[in-house]
Amino acid sequence: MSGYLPIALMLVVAALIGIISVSVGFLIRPRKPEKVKLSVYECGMPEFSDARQRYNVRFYVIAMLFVIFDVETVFLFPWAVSFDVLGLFGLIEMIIFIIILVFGYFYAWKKGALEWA
Amino acid sequence: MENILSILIFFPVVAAVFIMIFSKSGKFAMWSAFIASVIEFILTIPLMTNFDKGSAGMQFVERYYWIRSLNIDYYLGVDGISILMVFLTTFLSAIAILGSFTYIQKRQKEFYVSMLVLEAAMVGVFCALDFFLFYIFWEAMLIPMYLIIGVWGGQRRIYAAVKFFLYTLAGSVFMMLAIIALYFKYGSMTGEYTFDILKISAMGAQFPLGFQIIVFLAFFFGFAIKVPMFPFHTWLPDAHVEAPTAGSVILAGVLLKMGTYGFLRFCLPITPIASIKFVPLVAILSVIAIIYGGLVAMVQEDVKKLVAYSSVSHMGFVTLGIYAFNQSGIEGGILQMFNHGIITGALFLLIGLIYERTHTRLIADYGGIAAKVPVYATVFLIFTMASVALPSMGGFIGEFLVLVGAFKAFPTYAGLAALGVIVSAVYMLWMYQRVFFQSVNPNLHHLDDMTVREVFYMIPLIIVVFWTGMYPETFTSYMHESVKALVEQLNAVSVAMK
Amino acid sequence: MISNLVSIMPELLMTIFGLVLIAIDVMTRKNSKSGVGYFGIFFIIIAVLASIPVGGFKIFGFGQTLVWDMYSFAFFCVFAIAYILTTIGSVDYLRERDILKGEFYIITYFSIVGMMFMVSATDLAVLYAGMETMAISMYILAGFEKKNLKSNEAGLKYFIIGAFSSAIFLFGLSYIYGYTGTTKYAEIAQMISANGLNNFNIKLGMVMMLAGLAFKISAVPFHMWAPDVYNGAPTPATGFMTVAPKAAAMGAIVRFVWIALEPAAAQWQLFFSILAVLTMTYGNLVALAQNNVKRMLAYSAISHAGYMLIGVVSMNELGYQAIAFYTMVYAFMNIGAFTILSLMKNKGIIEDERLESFAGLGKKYPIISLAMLIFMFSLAGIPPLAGFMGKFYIFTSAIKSGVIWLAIVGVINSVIACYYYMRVTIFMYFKEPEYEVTVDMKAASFIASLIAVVFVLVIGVFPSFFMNIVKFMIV
Amino acid sequence: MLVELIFVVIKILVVITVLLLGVAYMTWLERKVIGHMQVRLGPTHVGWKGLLQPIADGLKLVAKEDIVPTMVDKPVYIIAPLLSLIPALSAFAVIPFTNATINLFGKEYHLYITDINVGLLYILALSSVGTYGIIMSGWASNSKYALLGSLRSSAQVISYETAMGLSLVGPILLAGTLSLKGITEAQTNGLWFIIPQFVAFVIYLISAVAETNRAPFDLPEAETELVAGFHVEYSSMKFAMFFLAEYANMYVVSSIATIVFLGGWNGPFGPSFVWFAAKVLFLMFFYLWLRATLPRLRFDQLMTLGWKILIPIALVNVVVTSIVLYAIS
Amino acid sequence: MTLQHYLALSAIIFTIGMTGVLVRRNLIVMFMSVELMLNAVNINLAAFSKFLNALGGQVFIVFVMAVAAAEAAVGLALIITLFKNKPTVNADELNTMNG
Repeated sequence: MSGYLPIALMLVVAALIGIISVSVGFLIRPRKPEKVKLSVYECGMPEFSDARQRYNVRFYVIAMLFVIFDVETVFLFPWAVSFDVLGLFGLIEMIIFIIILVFGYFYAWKKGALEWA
Repeated sequence: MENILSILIFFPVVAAVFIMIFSKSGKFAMWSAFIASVIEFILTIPLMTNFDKGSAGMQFVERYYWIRSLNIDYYLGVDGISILMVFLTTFLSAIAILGSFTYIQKRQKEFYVSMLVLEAAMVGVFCALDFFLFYIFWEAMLIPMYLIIGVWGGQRRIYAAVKFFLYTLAGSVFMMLAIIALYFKYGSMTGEYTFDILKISAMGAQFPLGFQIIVFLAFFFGFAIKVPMFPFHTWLPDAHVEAPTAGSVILAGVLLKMGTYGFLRFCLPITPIASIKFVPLVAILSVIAIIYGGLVAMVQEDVKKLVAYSSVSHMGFVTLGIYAFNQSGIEGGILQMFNHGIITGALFLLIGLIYERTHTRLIADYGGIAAKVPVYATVFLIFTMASVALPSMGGFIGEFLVLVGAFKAFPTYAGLAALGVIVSAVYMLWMYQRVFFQSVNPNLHHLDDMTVREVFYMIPLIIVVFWTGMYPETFTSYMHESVKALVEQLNAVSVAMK
Repeated sequence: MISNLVSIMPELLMTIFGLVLIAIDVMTRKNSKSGVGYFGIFFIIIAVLASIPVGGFKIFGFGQTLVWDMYSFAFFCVFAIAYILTTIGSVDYLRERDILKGEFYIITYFSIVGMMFMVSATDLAVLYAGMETMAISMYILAGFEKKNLKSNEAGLKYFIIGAFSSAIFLFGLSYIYGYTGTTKYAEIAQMISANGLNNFNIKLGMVMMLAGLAFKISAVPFHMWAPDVYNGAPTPATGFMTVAPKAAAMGAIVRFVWIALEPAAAQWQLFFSILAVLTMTYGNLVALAQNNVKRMLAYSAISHAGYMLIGVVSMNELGYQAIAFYTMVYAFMNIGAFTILSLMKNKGIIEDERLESFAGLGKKYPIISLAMLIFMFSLAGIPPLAGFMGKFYIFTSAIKSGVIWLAIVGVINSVIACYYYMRVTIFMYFKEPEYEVTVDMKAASFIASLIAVVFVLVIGVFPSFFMNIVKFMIV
Repeated sequence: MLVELIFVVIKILVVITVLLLGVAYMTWLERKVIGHMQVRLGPTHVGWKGLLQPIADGLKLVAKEDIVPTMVDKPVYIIAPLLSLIPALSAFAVIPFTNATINLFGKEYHLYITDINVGLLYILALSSVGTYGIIMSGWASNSKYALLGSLRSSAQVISYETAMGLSLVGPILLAGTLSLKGITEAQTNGLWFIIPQFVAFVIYLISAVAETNRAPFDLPEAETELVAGFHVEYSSMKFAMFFLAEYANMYVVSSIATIVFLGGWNGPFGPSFVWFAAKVLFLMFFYLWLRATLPRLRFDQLMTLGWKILIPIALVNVVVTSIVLYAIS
Repeated sequence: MTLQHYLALSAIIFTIGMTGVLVRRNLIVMFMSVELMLNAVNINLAAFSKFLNALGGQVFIVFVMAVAAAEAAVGLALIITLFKNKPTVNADELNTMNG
């Protein structure tokens, strides 16, 4: 457990640095809000509409692919660590696993999930 | 000859499939169905002639493995009781099909297919010697009958069909549970798991009383609905009235008999002790059915409904006779079953053919038609007389034997039942008077008499009615031995109980 | 190592074939996607034939976490049947709605892999993995018709409640793991027989876990998703969903009860019997009130889960066999019914699946109506149709184990159920049509319903062969 | 125990200080190096050779007005920069930059902060958290540029994260551990993993550049089309924090590359820390070099490169490595 | 930190998640609540795994996480397809099939 205590401390320190550096200028920085300054940037024009509109679904597809592939990658890590212990059977199993992954990958490819045009 | 029962069961099915596939017109369907049913009837004749009347056991036995994992066999056979029922079934089916030629105007093909399938299932019920097989046939009758009532029936046909179906099903599912229970009970007692009706029957007396009572009640519930006995009879008027003629004929002629057949075949031998314990219940319900059915019939305005309620009354005699537990009572009951099938079937056919002409069944719409349709009036009179049990006609012998048997067993009930005979005379004759005599209803100017075809199918019925009335020995000789064996078994049990 | 591979050989084969299907899907043109399904049929038949456990052998794999035996095989047959019928029967429906995509078949195919893991699992981890493989595929299937709001809703509802139920399942599982120290069925059984079931936490875990499984079989009171999902999903998908996942969850429950709960069987009998009674009764009573046949069949699917649960309650070999047999029979009759239902079309006046659509069908389309009649009466359990054999088997098992009251409740329910199945036939045969309805029977659907009808009849009359398939050896 | 704790805090403070200084002077170096490459001088006025420029920039940012536009989702808007910075800094908790030890009160202590057996996984996890900062900032700003920038950025980051993760599997196979110290030690008496895993190294390097949104993969902040990307609405220290996070992340990925592929602290002679720093700085220089050399990719090219080229190669690399490894052993 | 502490924590998180699913009507929030429940399970498994000194629980967590990822992918896809047809994420508006 002791290995993780420094990490917790590190997180705390990092957070403190962040918070402090945001708030340190609080006393000295000017504060002159005005309407135009407080509007969001849109090439200098008054803002047109709310920005949170529907956007390209491809971003979503990419996110989905990532979730799947990344989690599959996670399975590779423990396998790689204990590769020696698992031996041939582990290798075969992981190759099967990767084959399934590859099929899914090429399927996504062929279906155009990886295209961005 | 050894496969005659299978042939009897499956020939109509084959014919039905044949009709379904090859029939292009209704006419073709109806003629081929008729021919098939006549062949079926002809096939029963060698069955009757080759039957060994001197034996109480099962004959023409067939047995093949069917579902080995549960020891279910394809097991058929007939004894003196069931052979008469098989005869009745094939006989009435042929006549009912012939009687539908003009009555059924729409979707003839389907109708005749249903009739043939129904016939096969009915024969199967009477021949089955394996509980499971029996139950299959028993339930398989429901679908064609349901369709016959529902598709070709009268105004309230849907209601009637559903009611018929659900009542019967409700009764029979408990029977199924009883059958399964028997299977395990017999298995645990002997180590042999089987659905063999004969083997289980032979063990009947040894089942513990509590178990017998449960099984008896389950069976009783199923059969009483089918008979129908007094509190369970409400489906019957609806079903009979709404069904097409052929449906009513089969319903009254054969289906009702299955209930009483079930009592004879299952309740008595398998649960003898419980049966003896429940004699008062059954006897009282029978007497109520006889009198109540008669009284209700008296006030009916619809001829068909009247006949339907008369069935309740007549079937009361059957159950009364069976539960007398003596030779004459049971034989009378069986004979009454047979006769009731013929007579009520004929009455329904007659009502059907006049309905085709007038499209009404209300007594008030008729009157004085005897002069217009003399042949019809004569035939109707014959069956009315048979129904009120005029001596020399079929009905008399049956009711007489039942009453003789019942007097031996329970005189009070028998006395009350005898009242029922009088009631039946009242309502039948009164009905006959109102329909055929009195003043002519002005609406009935064009009324044709019976056609040759109609006369042709009434003749065999008339012959049988007189035959059973004059010379019942022809039929009773078949059942003597079987009934004797049954009575002996029951006596042994009742002696043991004392 | 070899035994490991052999023990998952069927699943492995199915996976490989599934991957091949993906390749085929990618390579076929848009208008010939049904080929993917047909290849799937071919593959699944090969897989079934290749995985028959000759002589009733039984192979444990991966440290006794799963097993391939006759019992798994019986359920594999059920899944294969469901797949084959759904595939053939769905082609026309999917093409009509413009959702004939290879994915439909691929997802169905992979869901079967999950189901196979479920029934052959002897370890909770494997069970969970299989269950989720199945469930996730099912969410997609339910929402497969992307442009149809109903289908979207079905998919989402199924998803939210399905995920919720798996979370409950998992929470229970974690307790069982924590307090017994194992996830293997056999070791759980040892723990129970050693210590009894007095530990509250284990009991809680069991209840939560079984509740999670009960969600999957749509047992009351965990059924609330079922009607909407079954109603909204594309009809062939519904047919599949009412059969295969239910069979798989049943198989999993049976194996769990059979091995892990064996020492405490008597205590769990009550739990399952309450579940069974509620499920049957609720499903049937609500089905009575439905005017949409699809929804009615959805509720009937709930009630059928109740009948199957009777087999669990029996806690004897016969009951477990009965469940396998029942699911097999149910596959034929229910998918058959859904195939026909998927063909009903009227011109936008009322919903296609309304009861009124069936009015007068008997006259207009006699063959289709006859098939529907057979399915309905089979579902109702009228002999000599297959449905009766299933019910008979179930009730036999119940009586054998002495829970006669449950059998009585069961038969009363089947009588009630009869009424709503009959309503369909009433409309088909006894009523005149009010709306113009067309049934566009193409070759594929015809073959699917024909297969179903033939098997419903054949199993009804000659059940021996099929009963022998579900005969398995006890552990 | 207390001593240990204090020592750890000191180590953390030192590391963070060094890191922040490194970040600050990286900005100076960047301007200088790129300036010289483009035959300019870069900053010269503040201090000798402009050496105080980063300090001046920092002070300026602190003193600037902190504009929070009216339409933003305020809590998210404020948390977003923190969420970028904290993971970037925290990643250094597990980086073993030297094998030197120090003896305090009779007990040996490492100079790096800590070593855990899942160090690599920890860093990958933290870098995923950083994505939240980006997407939250874009969403909270309620600006079209910011939103599009953040979406692009997160799409890019997650796309290359897969390739990056896969490319690390090969070295892990060789080392047999996820501990960064363990990986370094595995290279002490053998080849650096860059030799057997050169393919993985290249993939990792490309992914690392993309991960940190650096040129030529700096689409999220492409000035010409997106103005500044996801942090367009940020000013003052909040803006600075995104900046800090970006450079800190560059240090993180360079350190990982050093440890996993370049042997970490291992060197033929001299103190280990120097070797480590030299390798990291070389990689940092490489970053600048890239920025000065390569034009920006189009977004579809970027995605194609990530998904269609790097991932398959990385997968093949994993399979080949494992098979070869099995064959050898 | 005894086992009970972990169990209590996970029970609380689980309850929060469960309440979230049952009470909230925003589909996304409901989905997130489900994920919360899964994480409660993970805490349980990790705690048990630690105190039983058995690795099984931790392996299980990887399972759960993988499944949760797949579920997320599918679930969000379903929400998106719904949104295309009917711009809502309110569970109460999923009422096309009432009955």
